Formats: sequence, structure tokens, C-alpha cells
Amino acid sequence: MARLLFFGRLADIAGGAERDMPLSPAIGTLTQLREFLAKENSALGEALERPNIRAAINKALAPLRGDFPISDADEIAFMPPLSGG
Amino acid sequence: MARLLFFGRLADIAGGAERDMPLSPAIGTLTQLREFLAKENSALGEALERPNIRAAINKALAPLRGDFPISDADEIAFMPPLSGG
Amino acid sequence: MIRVQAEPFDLAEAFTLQAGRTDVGGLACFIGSVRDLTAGANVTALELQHYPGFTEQTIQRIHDEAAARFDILDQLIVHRYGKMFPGDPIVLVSTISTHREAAFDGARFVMDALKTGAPFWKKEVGPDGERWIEPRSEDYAASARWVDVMAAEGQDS
Amino acid sequence: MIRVQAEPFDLAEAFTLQAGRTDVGGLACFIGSVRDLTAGANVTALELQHYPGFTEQTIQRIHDEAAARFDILDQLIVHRYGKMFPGDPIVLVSTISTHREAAFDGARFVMDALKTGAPFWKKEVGPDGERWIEPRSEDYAASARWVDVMAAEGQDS
Repeated sequence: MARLLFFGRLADIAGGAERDMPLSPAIGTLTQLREFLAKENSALGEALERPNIRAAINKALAPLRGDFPISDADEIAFMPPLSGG
Repeated sequence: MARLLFFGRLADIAGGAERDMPLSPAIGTLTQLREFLAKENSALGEALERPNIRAAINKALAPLRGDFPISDADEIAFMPPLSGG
Repeated sequence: MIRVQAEPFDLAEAFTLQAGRTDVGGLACFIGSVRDLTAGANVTALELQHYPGFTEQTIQRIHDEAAARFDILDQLIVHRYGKMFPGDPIVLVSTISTHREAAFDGARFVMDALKTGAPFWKKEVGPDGERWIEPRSEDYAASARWVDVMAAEGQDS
Repeated sequence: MIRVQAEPFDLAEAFTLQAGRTDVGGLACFIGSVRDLTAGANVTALELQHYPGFTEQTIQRIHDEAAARFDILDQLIVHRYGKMFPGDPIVLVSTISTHREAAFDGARFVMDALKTGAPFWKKEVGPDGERWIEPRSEDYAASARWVDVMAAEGQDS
């Protein structure tokens, strides 16, 4: 079971901040996960396409595009622009 | 009676931080006062020649060189480089 | 030291860094607070979301980068999350150094880095509802400035 | 507000500026203290001489210049004179603004201006005797920088 985390406005669009989801063998990269989510929820798919979205796998930043591998035990976070201070 | 004030290292050289002194008619400008002080105390004269010395007449900055007028009721301050903060 | 917490913090913590020390020439500190008006909109509350673990780890990295770049003796970064109201302090940054230049530079670098690099997401609550807010363009420019400064000084490795 | 005094001050005064306000986004403050070592020489005490009246008036002018140059809401400058010891705070500068940039700029401007423009004279007392100290060349450069900044921005009139 992978854990997906959506921060900021992405949680509103995803319909929740957290989601536990088994990753089928067809979802082996971040891009494949994004494509899967876009099929379910086109607004979320579009939001995750925006260039300022960042992803972290197990709390380490990972490139959102390309074939960064993910596995069924991962915590996968999608983050809109950060704003501390 | 004019009041002369010497700050910082100038007080050490002048032999005191304050001095009340009647100004003779011959001492009508800051330059004339400096010349008078230099005759009395050549070390003080040299110290007051240094380009980073400032003067204030009645708590307003005044040019140390040239013929800035002074009078017998003035408070005349000689200040080495300022160092606050 | 860095801390991320829901609880309010004591502003006087800014000064604990220099307590008992005699080698500190300057302490610079910054307190960021919730304003009742941002970009012309009234704000009744601000909710800061964070990513537990990742947020601390990222702020620690900003802390370490400031320590490496500037001649500071010590620093403290405290950042709140959760719901806050106008006037409430959100963040405290304090640095100490032998001279004021490094203390000021360090504190400002940390603040600039937090603004665009610390994992928090802000939701403003106002009379017209809620809205997520993002860094201003000035914030991105301020962060980028440090990259330029370091490159110009040949210190960026 | 500015104050020149012999008595120690409470560091927490730095925060009084924003007490009860909800329009403050950032408070920047700086505390300058006596160090036990300057330019390689041990310091056991520091004596600050001032020029009563003229010192206050000059610091007020620095305060007013900061207010005119930066978008700050309020500021506090407290400066001590007399005999102090390593670890003792000498000066406190605090500024508040809607955004951090002006708060930082204002506090730094005031400190830079005080370093070379405030009428104080410092005598360091150490194991080898006493010596008068003057601003470092870095201090003159820091003050001059603001003139350049303002000229570049076309704001210097």
C-alpha cells in the first residue's frame, strides 16, 4: 500500500489530503502514477501538470516528470509552491 | 566665556575634556581658535589638524577649517572619529 | 537549533543565543507575524499546513546552509504551523556573530530561504472565504539574489 | 523613538513596537554587545563617552532618515553610554514593517549609520591598559554603501 499526500490546494482538488492506495504493477513510476490520477480526476491531473508542483518520495524530493521509480511501500507527496516564513 | 569640549582621545591630549576660556577679539573664527590652541599645545594643534576631526558650535556641526565665526558665548566641541553602535 | 511547532513561542527566545556569552558582537533577529491585510484583502485567520518530518528536515538544511555561508556563531529558527490570527508571530529567526554584517546576512538569508523553500502551505481566511496563498514574486527574487551574491563572490560550490 | 541612557535596557523592549498591532508583517532587530576580544586584544571593559544633547539629536536624525528612506511603520533605537563589560548590550535597534525587506533594510541602515555617525567615543580597557578605538574600514564602507544604494535607486535627493 502506497500513501499519497496532497498539500495545500492540491488536497482540495484531490478531495483529501491523504490517500492509501495499492500500486498495481502498471504504476511503477511517478509519471505513471500521475497519469493514473489524471484519468480518475482530470482537474487533479491538470493541477499536477503545473510546472511549480514538486514531488517527494519518502520525504526526499524527486523529479515529477520522467521515470522516477515508485513502489507499493512509498510515501508519495505532491506539493504546490512552498510558502514559509 | 566660551566652553571648549574635547572628546575621545582629544581630551587626553588637551589635558581635560572641558575648558572654559574667554575668547579675545583676536580669536573670532574656528581657525583662529585652533591656531591659538596649537601655540599653547603643539600636540593638540597637530591632533586638530587631522582630516577626520569634526567640530560643532553649539551642537551644530561646523567646518573646522576656514573662517567659521565663533563668539564668547559659544560651546565649541572638537570630536575625533565617531564610533557608535 | 530549529523547531517546528503548533504552540506559540516566546519572542524573548531570540536572545537566548547570546545568554552568558562574551564573544558575541551582534545579534540579529526577525519575527514574522500574521497581518490583518494582505494584498488588499482582509485576513481573519491564517492556517499553515506543514509536512511533518519533511518540513523540519528542509528547515534544518536551510539552517546548515546559513551556517556554512556566513560567519555566524549560532542561530535559532522557530516556525509555527496551525491556525493563527492577526498579530500572532509565525516565525522567529535569530543569529549571533562577532560582527553585525554576518548576523544580519545570516538572518536575512534564512528568512528569504524560508519564504520560498520551507514546506508550508498557507490558507488565508477572510470575510469572503478562504484562499491558498503563494510566495510573492519579490520572494522568489529575494531567494534568487543569494544565488547571485554567492556566484559573484565565487563561494557557491 | 530614540533613547540614550547609562542604564542597561531590557532586550524585550525590541518587541514592544508590535505589541497590540495587527498590521505588522515583520520585525527586525539588532543587539550590539561588548565583546571580550576585539582585533585580537582582550577587553575587560568598554567606556562609551557621548556628547549629551548632540548625541541624541544626531541619533534622532538617523532615525528620521531611516523613516524617510524605508517603508517602516515604527522604529526604536536605544543606545547606552558609560562603562560596560563583555556580554553587556550596548545598542538595540528594532524596526517594524508590513514586509520583511523594509524592516531588515531599516535596521541595517540605522546600525550602519550609528557605527560611523553617532557621536560616541569608545575606550577599550584591557590587561595592557586603555585605548581609544575608531570605526573599522568595513564600517565606513558599510555606511558609504547606503549612499551608493540610494544614488543607484535615484532616491537620494
